[in-house]
Amino acid sequence: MEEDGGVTKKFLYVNRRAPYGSIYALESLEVVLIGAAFEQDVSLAFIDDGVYQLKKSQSTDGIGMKNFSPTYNALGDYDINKIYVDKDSLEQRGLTLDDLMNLTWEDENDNYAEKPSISLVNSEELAVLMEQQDIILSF
Amino acid sequence: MEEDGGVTKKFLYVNRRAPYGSIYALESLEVVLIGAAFEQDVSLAFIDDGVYQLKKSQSTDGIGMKNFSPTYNALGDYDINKIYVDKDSLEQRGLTLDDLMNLTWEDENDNYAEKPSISLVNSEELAVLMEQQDIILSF
Amino acid sequence: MTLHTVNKSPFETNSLETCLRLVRSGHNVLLFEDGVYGASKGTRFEALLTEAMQSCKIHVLLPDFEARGMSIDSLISGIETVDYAGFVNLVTENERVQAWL
Amino acid sequence: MTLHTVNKSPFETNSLETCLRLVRSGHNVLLFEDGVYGASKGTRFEALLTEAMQSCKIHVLLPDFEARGMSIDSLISGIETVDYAGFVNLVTENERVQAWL
Amino acid sequence: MKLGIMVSEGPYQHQASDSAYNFTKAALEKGHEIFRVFFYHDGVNNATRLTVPPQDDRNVVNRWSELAKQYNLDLVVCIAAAQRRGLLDENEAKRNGKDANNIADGFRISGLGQLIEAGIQAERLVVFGD
Amino acid sequence: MKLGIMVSEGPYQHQASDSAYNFTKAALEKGHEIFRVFFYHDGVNNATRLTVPPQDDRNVVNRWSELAKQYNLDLVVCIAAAQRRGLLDENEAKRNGKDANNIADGFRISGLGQLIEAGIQAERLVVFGD
Repeated sequence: MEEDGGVTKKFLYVNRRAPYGSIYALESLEVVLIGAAFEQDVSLAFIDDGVYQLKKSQSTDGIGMKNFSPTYNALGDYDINKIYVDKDSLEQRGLTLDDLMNLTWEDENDNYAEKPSISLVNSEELAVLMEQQDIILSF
Repeated sequence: MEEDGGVTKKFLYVNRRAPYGSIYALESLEVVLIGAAFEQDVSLAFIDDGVYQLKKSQSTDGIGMKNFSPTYNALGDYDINKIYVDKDSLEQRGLTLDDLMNLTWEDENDNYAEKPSISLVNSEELAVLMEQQDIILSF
Repeated sequence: MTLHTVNKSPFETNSLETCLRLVRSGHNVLLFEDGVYGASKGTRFEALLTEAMQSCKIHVLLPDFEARGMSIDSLISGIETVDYAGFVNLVTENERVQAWL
Repeated sequence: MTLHTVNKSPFETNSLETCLRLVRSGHNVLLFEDGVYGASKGTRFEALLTEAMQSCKIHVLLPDFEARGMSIDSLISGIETVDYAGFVNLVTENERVQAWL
Repeated sequence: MKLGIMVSEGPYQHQASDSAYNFTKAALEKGHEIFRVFFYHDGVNNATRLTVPPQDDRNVVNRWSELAKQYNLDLVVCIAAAQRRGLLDENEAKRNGKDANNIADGFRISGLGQLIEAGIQAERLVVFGD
Repeated sequence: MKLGIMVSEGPYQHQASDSAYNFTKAALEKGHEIFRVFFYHDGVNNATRLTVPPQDDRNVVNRWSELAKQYNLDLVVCIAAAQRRGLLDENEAKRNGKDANNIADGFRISGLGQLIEAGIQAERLVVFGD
């Protein structure tokens, strides 16, 4: 964006809440999508109950709320493909990568090959990642 | 109150949150005070971080919020003298009865003797108390 | 007989643990909203719930469980599912309701 | 160098524990709002904080600590107190701020 | 059976109001009587007529208003909590020198005594909060 | 130094707005620049002019308005979050066919891009929430 003088900063969105019980997951996703237009270096981290946001097979008909989980699939189209899931949090909850949605992006530098967006990270890797950021938005 | 046909029910107010971080402690106290006019059989339970509501020496000048802890001293004047503090919660927090405000009431059937309002209860006693209630209001 | 409702994830807050410490024999516990995460197999809360079920009944609000993508297959054995009508029945069949917020 | 802020009671939520799992050597942690309860001696969090202080600095916002009736005498040794001006300094002296809500 | 409901959180931020609505509706459909729904704490924010939720989402406030109309429900907003948070009816706005009010159809503002009364009159009281 | 602030909870219910205010005031008094205060989630409720808090309590909304006036602060309310929760200015009320608005002096409604911009322009961003 010209108004920002071409600055590129590293933005990390940290998600630690489950979806539906509160609105933080949904409104965090709204920031990420709007933020995509600003061409910053964006990463998402899912820690603690935040990992539930990426759970497969969400179906909200019974509670009368909008199922916003399909929107995570659109992140790849916005060039948001650095999605870090805390391995400890996932394991504590009895989940594996297979329980999460299969989020992908197309690598235009590799003949538009479809590649996975989610990386499982351990505590040390996550701590290093967080330390590399300029701005950390917590939801 | 005539409109309620002279019914007397056992009301228990359950407080599980610390003061100031959120408003539940204050607004719970406001219900208790208004409710006193209805001449019901009222008890208060303080469990988990709720025990911090009764901590001595609160001093809110530095945060610009109203210190409402002196209001607990007024409960005795409203004939609210059954205040149950969960012993486990208190001990987990490194606190003893001496760390809490000395809440009392005057027993008009005993020559207005000043008596303590707070009882420390163990899990079993608390569970029995809760089971004796008609209405449980959680804050 | 009391219906205890728990709407918080046991991974995030202590509500479920305090509820189960103070629940009495024959009581009912309903897990709903983010509380439903406690009903899944394979977590550190499974043993706690299984032990509680020796003397109490545990229920989970199915619409909340499904909303969060949790599958019936992953439900701890012995936990019963209810819909909102079943929630209403639990409220009327028990003598009081205690919310563990 | 990062400033981590924790505003939740460690008895109620897991924020402090996750923060301390992911904090790196040389970082700063500020306990404020209900987070200040973690700064008191004689609880199961004392050992956790004492261990964290081997490699990090822990601070507590004194106005929040005093509001809650907690006494300086009960502060875990090694934890430093700051006022709001000190909070501002922590923010500017660290390269980023991470809130553990 | 006669039931009372307390709602302690506002619309959208937490699921409490959704759960309370779904529960209340199910209870009414089963033929139970709802003595009163009492909105306390941030729950008072369920009563503002100024919300404009996204088209593809539920309208929490209208849903309560419509249920109130259909079943003649008593939706009561706590006056003390409402004043703190900026939820006013015409009278309250006038009394407090405010130039606007924001209460939605079907809600009324009253005192905390209405919550106690609900506890006394209803056979069960169910609390929905955070 | 240039700082950005995000406030995620409404007035009174949680301490977030109080903490953000005390922090912002301290930063300004130390000579720092506040690039923007962004109100998101229930934080938008800090911007209603209809609150009538008890006489012996602080007035959270007025305090923000006064600080904005004194220091020429940019207090921005997220439009999407505000619509969901019923916080409108005159334009928004008109655009959405609402008969009242409730925004307080010193606040303006704008998009989420203003939060990202605060992240880009400010040297530190501090989040206050629940």
